[in-house]
Amino acid sequence: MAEFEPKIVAFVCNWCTYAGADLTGTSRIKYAANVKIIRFPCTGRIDFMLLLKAFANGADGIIVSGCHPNDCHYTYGNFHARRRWMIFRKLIDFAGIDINRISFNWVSAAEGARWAEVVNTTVETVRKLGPYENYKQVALSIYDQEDKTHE
Amino acid sequence: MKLGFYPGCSLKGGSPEYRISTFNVAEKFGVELVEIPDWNCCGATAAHNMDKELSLSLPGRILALAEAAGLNEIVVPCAACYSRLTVTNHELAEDTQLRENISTIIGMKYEGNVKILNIIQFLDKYVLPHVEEKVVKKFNHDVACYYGCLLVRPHNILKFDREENPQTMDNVITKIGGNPIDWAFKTECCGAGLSVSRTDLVGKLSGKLMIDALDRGAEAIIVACPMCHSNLDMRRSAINKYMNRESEIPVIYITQAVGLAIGLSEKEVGFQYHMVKVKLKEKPITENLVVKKVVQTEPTEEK
Amino acid sequence: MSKIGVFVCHCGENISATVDCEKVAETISKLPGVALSMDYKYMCSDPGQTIIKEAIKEHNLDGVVVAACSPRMHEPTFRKACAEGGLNQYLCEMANIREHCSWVHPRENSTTEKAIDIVRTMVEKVKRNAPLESIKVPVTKKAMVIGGGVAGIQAALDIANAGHKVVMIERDPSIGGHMSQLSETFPTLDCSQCILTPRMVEVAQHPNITLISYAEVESLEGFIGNFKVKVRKKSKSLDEKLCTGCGLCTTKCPNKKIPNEFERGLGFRPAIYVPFPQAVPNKPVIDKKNCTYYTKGKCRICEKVCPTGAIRFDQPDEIVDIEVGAIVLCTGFDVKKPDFFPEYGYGKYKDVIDGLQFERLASASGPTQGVIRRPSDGEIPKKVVFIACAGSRDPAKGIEYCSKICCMYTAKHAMLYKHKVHEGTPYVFYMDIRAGGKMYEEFVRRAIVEDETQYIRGRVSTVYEKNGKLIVKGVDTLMNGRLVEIEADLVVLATAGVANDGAEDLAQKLHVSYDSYKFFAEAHPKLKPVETNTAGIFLAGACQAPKDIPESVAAASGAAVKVCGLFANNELTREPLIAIVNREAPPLYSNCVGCFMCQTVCPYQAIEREEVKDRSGKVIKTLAYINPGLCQGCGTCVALCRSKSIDLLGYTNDQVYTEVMALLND
Amino acid sequence: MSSGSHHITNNLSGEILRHTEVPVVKCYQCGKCTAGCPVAEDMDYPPSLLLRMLQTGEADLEDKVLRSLSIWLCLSCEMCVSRCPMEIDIPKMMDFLRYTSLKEGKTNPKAKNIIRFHRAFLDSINYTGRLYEVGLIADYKMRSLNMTQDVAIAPKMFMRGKLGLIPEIIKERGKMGEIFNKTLKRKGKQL
Repeated sequence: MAEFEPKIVAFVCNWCTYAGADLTGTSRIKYAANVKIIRFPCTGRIDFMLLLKAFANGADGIIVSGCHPNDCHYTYGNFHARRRWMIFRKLIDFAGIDINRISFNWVSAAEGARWAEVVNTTVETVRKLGPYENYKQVALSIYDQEDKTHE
Repeated sequence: MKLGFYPGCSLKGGSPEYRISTFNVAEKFGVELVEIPDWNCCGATAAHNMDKELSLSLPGRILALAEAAGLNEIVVPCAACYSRLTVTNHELAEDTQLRENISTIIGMKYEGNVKILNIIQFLDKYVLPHVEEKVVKKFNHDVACYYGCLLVRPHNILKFDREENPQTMDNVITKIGGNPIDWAFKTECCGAGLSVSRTDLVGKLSGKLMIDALDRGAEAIIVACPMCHSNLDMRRSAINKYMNRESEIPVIYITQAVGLAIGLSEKEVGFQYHMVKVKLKEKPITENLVVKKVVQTEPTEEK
Repeated sequence: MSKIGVFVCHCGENISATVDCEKVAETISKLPGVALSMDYKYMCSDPGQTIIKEAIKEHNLDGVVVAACSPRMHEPTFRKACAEGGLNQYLCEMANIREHCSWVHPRENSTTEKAIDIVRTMVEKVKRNAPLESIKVPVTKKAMVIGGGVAGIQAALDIANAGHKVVMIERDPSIGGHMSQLSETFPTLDCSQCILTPRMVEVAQHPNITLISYAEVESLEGFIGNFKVKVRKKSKSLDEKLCTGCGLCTTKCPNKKIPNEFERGLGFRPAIYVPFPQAVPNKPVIDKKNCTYYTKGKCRICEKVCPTGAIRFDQPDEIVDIEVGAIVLCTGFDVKKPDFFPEYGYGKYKDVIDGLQFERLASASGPTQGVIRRPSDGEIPKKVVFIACAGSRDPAKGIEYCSKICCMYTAKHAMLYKHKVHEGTPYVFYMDIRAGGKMYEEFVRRAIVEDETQYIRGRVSTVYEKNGKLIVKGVDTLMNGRLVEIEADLVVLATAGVANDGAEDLAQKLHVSYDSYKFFAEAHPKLKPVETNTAGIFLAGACQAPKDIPESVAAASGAAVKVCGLFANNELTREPLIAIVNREAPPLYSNCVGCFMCQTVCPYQAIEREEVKDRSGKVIKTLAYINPGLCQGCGTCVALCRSKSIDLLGYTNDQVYTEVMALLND
Repeated sequence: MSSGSHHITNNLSGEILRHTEVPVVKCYQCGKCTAGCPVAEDMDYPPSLLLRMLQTGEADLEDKVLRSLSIWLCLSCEMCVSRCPMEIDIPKMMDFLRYTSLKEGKTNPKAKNIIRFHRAFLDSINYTGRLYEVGLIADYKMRSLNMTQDVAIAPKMFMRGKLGLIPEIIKERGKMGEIFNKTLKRKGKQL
C-alpha cells in the first residue's frame, strides 16, 4: 500500500514566512506537497483554537511560522505568538496531543531554502508519527451528540 | 558596649602598636573589644595563592567561632584580614553548597550572622559621633591618607567608600583637626604580598607612593593596615634605596592619630614600637581649611 | 446562494507545466456557489483582465478568485480590475498556485490535487468576504519639529520649503543645538558657525515656520494626521514684541558670575542672558534660579535700563494647544557627566575636560577667542592627551555601544590643536580607529602623518595631577603592553554620547518606544530608519543614536520627505483591513466585557475606552473602541480577546475557520 | 551574554571559565589592566598579554602562561578588575593559574622564593594555627637558603618587641591539621 501522506496545515504571517515561501517558489526549490498554507497578517493574529480546529478536521500536523524575533512587521506580534505558544504547548501536551505534531518556526522573507527544509522535516516527523485520528474522533463524536440534541 | 575583635596575626605579632592604639581608643569611647576565642590566621594572600578551599576554610572557622561566641559585629583592624573575611562571608552567603563543604572541612556550622567592620567603619560608627568633644589636641598635620588595595577592593563585595579617590579616612583626619593632602597613590598597592620574598619589588612599589607623598609635603603617612605599615616602616632601607634619598617620614596608624588627638600619650599609642621614629613638629593652629579643600577634590556636577 | 467566479491562470507554462489547469477549473466549477470557473493562459494580461471585468457584469458575480501567482505579486492588479468591473475590490481573492504549488512540486496528480485544495479554500473564504471601503482620514497639513539642532533645522526647512506650515519647539533659549558649539567640522574643517548660523536665521525668517523657543512638550493626543500637542512656553520674563534685542540689560545685570552652559562652564554669563552672540531668537531670557530679584526679591536693574520696558517679572508660563498632522523628533543627545570617570579625575582637575569643552576652547567665538589655553591657569598646553572611548564600549560603566563620532572628532581635535600650537604634541589613546565614511579615513591619516599626532593603541588606567602636570598612565598594547606615562598639560576625554535628560519622559508622552539606553527606537532598523512605531511621528538626528552631522542632516531630510508624502493628500487612504469591536443592539451593546487586555498588547495605542451612556448621560458600559486611524491590522488583539468580541476585517474568525475546514475536508 | 552562557572549550581558557567563571574570551585588549598594574613592568607577560595568549588556545602559549613569573608576581591588589571595562576578574584567574601551575609542576624558577614563602607561611599556620613570624622567617630561610636577607632588621625587631620568641599557639591545633589535610594535602599539594 502507498506510504502514508500526512495532511499538514501551515499558519504563516504575510510579511516574512509567506514571502519566504514565495521565494522558495521563485528559486524553484522542491518540497513535499503535503503542506497547505493559510495566510495571516501576523502570527500575533493566530488564535491557537485554530490549531485544535485543524486537528478536529483531520490535520496530522501543523506548522506555525512568522518573522524572526525583532523583525515583526508589527513590532511585537511574533513575541505574543511565541508567548501564547509556550502556554498552548503545555496545554496540548496535557491533552495528550504529541507536541511534535506542531512545529513552531521563524522563517524570514529571505529564507526560501529554510522554508522547504521546515516543510520537509515536519512532513517526515509527522509521517513517522502516523495519522492522527484520536482528536478527530473525539471531535466528531461531540458533533454527533450536538446534532442529536438539536434534533 | 561590647564588640567582637579579630586581631589577626600581625596585631599579635609584628604590629603591637596597632593593637594597643585600637584598644585604648576604643576604651576611651566606652567600647569593649572582645577577642574571638581561639581564633586562627585568615590565611592572607598565601592561602588563596595556594588553594581556594583553604583560603575559604581558614576565615570560615573564624566567622563560625565568632558566631558561636555570639559576637554578631566584629572589628577587623587588619585590612588584609578584613578583605579575606568579608570576601569569605560574601561567598558563603552566595553559595549554600560551598557553605556545606566548608562547614564539613572546618567541622563547624556557620549561619552567616556575623557583620564585619574594618577599622574606619568602626571609627565612623563608634568614635566620630563624639570625637569632636573629646579632642584635646588637634592633630594639626599635613598627612597622606593611604588606603592601600585591600580596604576598598573588591569594591562590588566590600561596598566600602569609593573605589577611586576614597574619602572616609581623610574625613576621620579632618574631624580630629588634621589636614589630609590630596595625592595620587591612595589605593595603589605597596607590595606587601611579596614583602619577604621580593623585597626589591616592595622597595619599588612602596617607594613610588612615598615619593608622591613626600613631594606633596606630607608630614606623615596614615595607614589602616599592618601589612602597609610593616612595609613602609620596616622596609624603609629598601624604599630609601629605590628613592635614593634618606626619608624619615613616619608611618602612623589612623588609630594612633585619633589616640594622640584625644590625649593619649605616645606610649599609649605605641610609638615606641616604630622602626622609623615618630617626630611630628608642633604647628600653629591655622584656620581649618581642610573641609573646603576636601570638598574641592570632590567631582562637581556641571549644570 | 453566492455567485463566485474562478479564473485559473496558466501563467504561460509556469503553472500549467506541473498543474493540470483545465482539471482544476473543471473540478472547482462543481463546487456550490461557483457561477463560473475557467482557465486562461495569462490572466494578468489586458485580455485576461477584460475577461474578468466582463464576467463580473455578465454573471453579476459577488466574488472573484484568481488562481495564479502570489497575492504579493498581483493582488493589486486583479483587485483594480474587479473594481473597474463594478465589484468591490475586497471581494477579490487570489489563490497562490504558482509560488506555493506549481514551482515547488513536480508534475503529478498530487500537485494538481494541492492546487485544487488551494483554490477551493479561497472560494470558501471569498464567499464570506464583505465589501469594504478603504478608510479616509483627514490630514492637518502642519508639522511640528521638536528640537532645534541641525537635524531639526534641516527637517523644518525642507518641510517649509515644500510649502507646508511648520512649528518648531526648542527647549533652550536659542536654536542651534550642539553644532553651534562646535569650532570646525570634520572632515572638511569648515567653520561650524559659518555653515549653521545662516540656516538658523532662515528658520527664524521663513514665512512657513513658527519658532517657539524656551518651550517643552507637555502632552500629546490624537493620531496620524490629527495630533493635538500641548506645549509649555516657559516664561522668559520678557515681552518679546517690545524687546529689540539691544542687549543693554545683559551688560548691566550685576550677577555676571554664572557658569555659561553654552561654553560648557568655561565662561560666565549674567542672569539675564542670550546664550551666544549668534543666538536665534536673539532676545534674552531671565534665569530665575540665579536672578537676584527672583532669589532675593530686589534688584530689577534690567527693568530700569530696558529702553522699551520689555521686562515682565510677573510673566507666567503659558500652555498652548497646537494641532499638527505629523511630528519630527530631533531632540539630540548629551555627553556623559563628570562623576562618570573618577579614575581620570574628570570634574576634579580643571584641566581634564570633555570634547565639547575642547570645541569651545578651539572656537574663535569661545572663551579664549580660539587660543588653546588650559582652564586652570590659562597656559598654552605643550602636551595634550586625548582619550578615546571615555565611557563608550565600557559595559562596566553601563555603555556597551560605540559612540561612533569620537574617533573622528578626536582626530579633528588633535589637528586643530597642532594647527594652533605648532610646537605642541597631541597624543591619542585609542582602542580601534573607526573612520568609516567619505573622506574619513583619509582625514585620520592626515592627523597622524601630516600633523604628527602620536596615536597610542591602549586604554588609560588613571590620570592624576602632580606639580601642575597631569600624569597619564596608559599602555601601548602594540608593544606587548609597554607602560606609557605622559606628563600632559591638558587631557581631553572623548566622552560617550548618551540620550538627553528627559528623553524617556518625552518618549512616554509621545508613545514612542525607546531602547535600553533611552535612545528613541526606529520602526525598522533597516527599512524604516526615520519612522517610529507610532504612525505620523518621525525621527532624525542623534536622539536615535549617536550620529555625526551628515548623518543627522540626511535623516532629517528623509523624515521631511515622509512628512511631505503624508501631506501630499487631503485625506489619508488606508487599507480597511483593521480590527473592530463588535456591536449589538441594546441592552447588550457589545460582547466586549471591557477587560482591556487588548489595550495592553496593541503596539499602536489604537485601542481607546468608549463609554456607552443612557439618555441621562450616566455610563452604562465601558467598551473597547479601536481607532481606525491608528490600527495597522496586525490582529494581535483579536487572538487575545477573551470574549471574542474583536474581529479583523479581511481575516475574520469566520473566514479563517472556514479556510481551515475547506483546506482539510475535500 | 552572561559568562555562563559561553560555549566552553577544552583549552585552558575553558578550564578557567569552568572553575572560576572568568570569561577570558571577553577581553578586547584595551590594556587598561596592564596600564594600572603595579607590577606589570616586572612581569614577563603583562596581564593583558596573558589574556591574549590564553585567547589563542594554543598549547605552547598556554604552557608559557603556566610557566610565567607573572602569575606569581600578581599581588591580587585588584586594581585591574576594578577598572576593567569588561569586568574580567583577573586576580581570580591568576589564583586558578597558580593552582594549575603548581599542580602541573610548571612553576617558574624565578618564583621559587615566592612559593617557598607562601609554603612557610602556611606551615606556620598549620603547626601553630597562627603566624609565628620568627618561625616563619627562619623556616623561609631554611627553604630559600637566603640567610643574609633581613638579618639587618631582625635584631631591631626584637628590640622593638615586634618579634615574640615564643610562638602563639591556638588550643585546637588539631583543627588546623584537619583543615589542611582536607584541602591542600588531599589535592596532593605538599607543603
